[in-house]
Amino acid sequence: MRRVYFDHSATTPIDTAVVDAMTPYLTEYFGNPSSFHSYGREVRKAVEAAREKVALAIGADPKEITFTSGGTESDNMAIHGVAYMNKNKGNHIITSAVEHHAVLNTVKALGKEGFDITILPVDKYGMVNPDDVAAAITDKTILITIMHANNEIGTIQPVKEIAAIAKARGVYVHTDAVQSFGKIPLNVDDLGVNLLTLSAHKFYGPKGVGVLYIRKGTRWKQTLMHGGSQERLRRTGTENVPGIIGLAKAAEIVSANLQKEQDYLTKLRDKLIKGVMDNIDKVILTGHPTQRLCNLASFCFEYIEGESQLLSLDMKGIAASSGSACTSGSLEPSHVLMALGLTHEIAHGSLRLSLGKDNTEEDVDYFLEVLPAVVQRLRMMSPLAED
Amino acid sequence: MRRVYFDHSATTPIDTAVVDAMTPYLTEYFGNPSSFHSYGREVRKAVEAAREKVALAIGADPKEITFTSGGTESDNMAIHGVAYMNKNKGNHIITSAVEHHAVLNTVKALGKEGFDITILPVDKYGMVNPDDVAAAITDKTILITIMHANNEIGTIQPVKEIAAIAKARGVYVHTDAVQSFGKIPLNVDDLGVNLLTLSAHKFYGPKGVGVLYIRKGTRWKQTLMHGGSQERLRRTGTENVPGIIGLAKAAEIVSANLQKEQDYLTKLRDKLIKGVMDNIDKVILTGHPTQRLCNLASFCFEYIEGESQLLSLDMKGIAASSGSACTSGSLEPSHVLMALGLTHEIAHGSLRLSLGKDNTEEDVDYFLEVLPAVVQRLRMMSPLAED
Amino acid sequence: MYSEKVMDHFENPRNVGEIENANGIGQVGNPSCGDIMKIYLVVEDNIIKDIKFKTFGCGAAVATSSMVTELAKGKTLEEALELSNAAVAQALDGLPPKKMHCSNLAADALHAAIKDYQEKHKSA
Amino acid sequence: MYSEKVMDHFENPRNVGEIENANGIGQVGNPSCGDIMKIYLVVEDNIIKDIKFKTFGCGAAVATSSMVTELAKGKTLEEALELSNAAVAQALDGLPPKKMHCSNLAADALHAAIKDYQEKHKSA
Ligand SMILES: Cc1ncc(COP(=O)(O)O)c(C=O)c1O
Ligand SMILES: Cc1ncc(COP(=O)(O)O)c(C=O)c1O
Ligand code: FES
Ligand code: FES
Repeated sequence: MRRVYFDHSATTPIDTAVVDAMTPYLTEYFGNPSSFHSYGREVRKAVEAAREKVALAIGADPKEITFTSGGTESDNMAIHGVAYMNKNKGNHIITSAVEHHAVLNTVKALGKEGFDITILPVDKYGMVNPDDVAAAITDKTILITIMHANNEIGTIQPVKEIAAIAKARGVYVHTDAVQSFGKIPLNVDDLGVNLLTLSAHKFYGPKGVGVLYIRKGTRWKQTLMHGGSQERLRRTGTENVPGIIGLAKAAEIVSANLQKEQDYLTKLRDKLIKGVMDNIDKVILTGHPTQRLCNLASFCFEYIEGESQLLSLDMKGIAASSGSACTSGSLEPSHVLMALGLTHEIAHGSLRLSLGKDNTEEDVDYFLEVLPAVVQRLRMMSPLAED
Repeated sequence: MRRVYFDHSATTPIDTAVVDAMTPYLTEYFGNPSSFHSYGREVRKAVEAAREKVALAIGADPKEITFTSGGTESDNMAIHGVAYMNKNKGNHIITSAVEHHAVLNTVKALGKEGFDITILPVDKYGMVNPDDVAAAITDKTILITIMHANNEIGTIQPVKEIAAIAKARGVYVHTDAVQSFGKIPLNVDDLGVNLLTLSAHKFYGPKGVGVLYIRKGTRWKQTLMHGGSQERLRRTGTENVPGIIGLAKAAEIVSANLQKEQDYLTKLRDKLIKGVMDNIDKVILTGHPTQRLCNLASFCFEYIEGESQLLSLDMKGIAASSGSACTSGSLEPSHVLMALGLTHEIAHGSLRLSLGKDNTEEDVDYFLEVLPAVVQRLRMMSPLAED
Repeated sequence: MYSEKVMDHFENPRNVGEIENANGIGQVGNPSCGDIMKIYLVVEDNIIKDIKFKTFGCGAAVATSSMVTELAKGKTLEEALELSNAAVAQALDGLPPKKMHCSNLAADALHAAIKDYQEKHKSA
Repeated sequence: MYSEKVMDHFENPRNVGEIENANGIGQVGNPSCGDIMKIYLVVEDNIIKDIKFKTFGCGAAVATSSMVTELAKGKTLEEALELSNAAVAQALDGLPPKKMHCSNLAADALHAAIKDYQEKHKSA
């Protein structure tokens, strides 16, 4: 059976060039980069070269790059570290209703610890309004954390505008760029953010390794994990060396191919969206019509429940997701879809198709061929479709 | 030049069987284990099989195994999670002066947050006295965290006795078994601990992945990282799948070969210790003479500074360490050696040789051949050696 | 995650649809989860002669609906009322722990349909 | 981490040892770090004719000691007093940031030895 992977927002296959780059660090170069001897030094050199590659890819200085265990840890570290280091200045944190749980739950946890939190609403396309940000800032605001692009609906947030507003008011900005890196040109100075999160497995790198960019001069401190003095005290614990090497290689590759991939994926995505909208009734496109990730098509199909849809597609060899991978399998409707103002029934019928560089037009054709029967069968079973 | 790696306490080479086990998960099986579709399910199955292997290796139930990003994270998670979940019962935590920084600094940080902490002294061999533990427990004690074996001097702590005392007083025990696993038979029920830390790269597994064992019924909660609902809410963030697979394979291998390796390494270690003590004057063996890890020989050479020693050995192709890998490169004398009651000068002359399964008698012979000239040259340069 | 039986019942659900001349109809729904099950019965001589379902829900919801209709068909109302959630789940070779509540729904929908029939035919 | 020059001076330190008839001796030590440097001078006609060192310290400490003796040898006391930490570090093609304080120690030890000589020969 044909297998089509349309779930690149959940995770990506590792690029073979990335695996090749990692392999020596899984075999020959096994030293601990903190070790003083030659086994350590050769690995230290590789880790620092990796740091330079990542810095280059996002327009940062290598000293501003800290390697972490993934996007979740970077988000937690960024937000908690700024919050606790700037308590003396204020206790107000602003975020949006459509953030990943790694951000939203971290901010909410700070809310329980006495911080004052504002969760901004979004419009029906999932977009935060910069005016709302400006209006929410108070004398006590210390941090605004708004994602660069949404993982469920692909909407790209006006982070640059938000950062300009924040800067004028002396407020730090963190952005979760886990989904956007490698898909939108990304430069930390152009965006104007103080902190930024990346996760390797979303851009053809390995799982279990991420980056936290921290702009020089930002009042931030490691507040979550205590231990040795790795990563200039920013992230303790023996470095995931093969992971770091793989992340850097992946960053290098996606940066080099950005324009080409963006054009290619946009074409595939648009074909897919058009095919769905033209051939299925009672379906809505979720997320912004134009300000959206080049690789993400997301829909809600009326009268249908998401998991049944996934299961039906899976039986045809198509891997997709409904809402975020982190919450599928849980019974809660996605907070992102809820924030768009959709009803529960509609939100339950969500389908996310996230494309990657190895997908082809044939993959899209196959999906479009399979989809109508899947939708029809489920609607036929649905008591909601009666009326 | 001959190269001899005597720094297995800092990190170990990855077993080739472990790399082989990981490779499919770096290439073909790339799915996110939280994903619903076939790409996710095949990986989920592998992760759960890995959990079972690890559980088997330490006599636990798979549900008691949580995968983390390494020993440091496991230590932090264990201690912080118990502290915050048992605040209502009490605020007293007991640890020892020779713990790894991942434990010691976490406990100290809790001290600053209002917890009452006791840091127990050790005897001249680095051993905690169970009577001291018994005497330190109060009505407010909620956690005792004492490592299984020390990373700098190899002393094995009486964790079983301590756990028995703690249990009788209704106090939880965590042990950092990062250095002992694979070197001493280890069974969580036999030890009687509630929580236990492992780190894969110390037993021929990959860097950046660890385990926290949490005994069923222990009042513990994830308190450090917020995000998705992976690992049954115990550890959020996309799982480091290849790392987990590698960790489990490594655990399986070291468990199977434990007795054989222990015998082999004990023989090498004893030869090394005897060779040093017989051929060099003004040297002391640090750590316990008998209750010590089978692979660890540690010394202090009078009149010599540790880094000069490492550098000299490194020039001869021998990789060793002075104190803990995490603190070498920093200018602080090791807290472990200080806790033994050694003077600064003596502590600065520390040398740790930690053997591994690929070391040979010839490696030991070579080291013993090289060492006297190294010591002599440095002593000749030392102003301390005059008197 | 799902057993082969579940997958089979999801892929080839038995007794899907509506019955126009049903003499018992039951619907249950869990608004927090969003799933809804509707069961149609034709009861004759205290025996379930025909049964059909419509379901909006996850794979387990579809499969348990299908299974419950199969188990109930041909049974007396008393026997059908004794059909438990556990029996439905067991007939499907088990359900993932998170999905156990789906089997509740299926049995509940069946029981609701029987109650509806009994209400309507009380006087008889 | 260390430059080739540092490694060379560590491996083949110049001017190691004591001078029995030294007319200037300086010792500095940083007890918190544990390193100690001792410098022996033979000064004749205001010129450093001979110089030796003994050092207990890290690789950088040994190398900077060695380098400072080489730089000072043959210099007048005034010239030697102007030898800065930066000059020592530079002559070694730089030191890792964490190790910069070692070069302080070497220059300090030299200056202490010169002061010692000058104290002893003040009356002259
Ligand atoms: C927007 C966003 N942020 C953070 C994360 C978390 O990254 P990781 O799974 O690497 O911890 C994800 C992926 O699940 C994501 O999509
Ligand atoms: C005893 C002990 N605990 C914890 C750690 C930390 O483990 P990791 O480096 O995997 O975070 C180490 C290793 O450095 C160790 O030796
Ligand atoms: S229908 Fe809600 S989980 Fe099964
Ligand atoms: S002698 Fe202390 S760091 Fe150089």
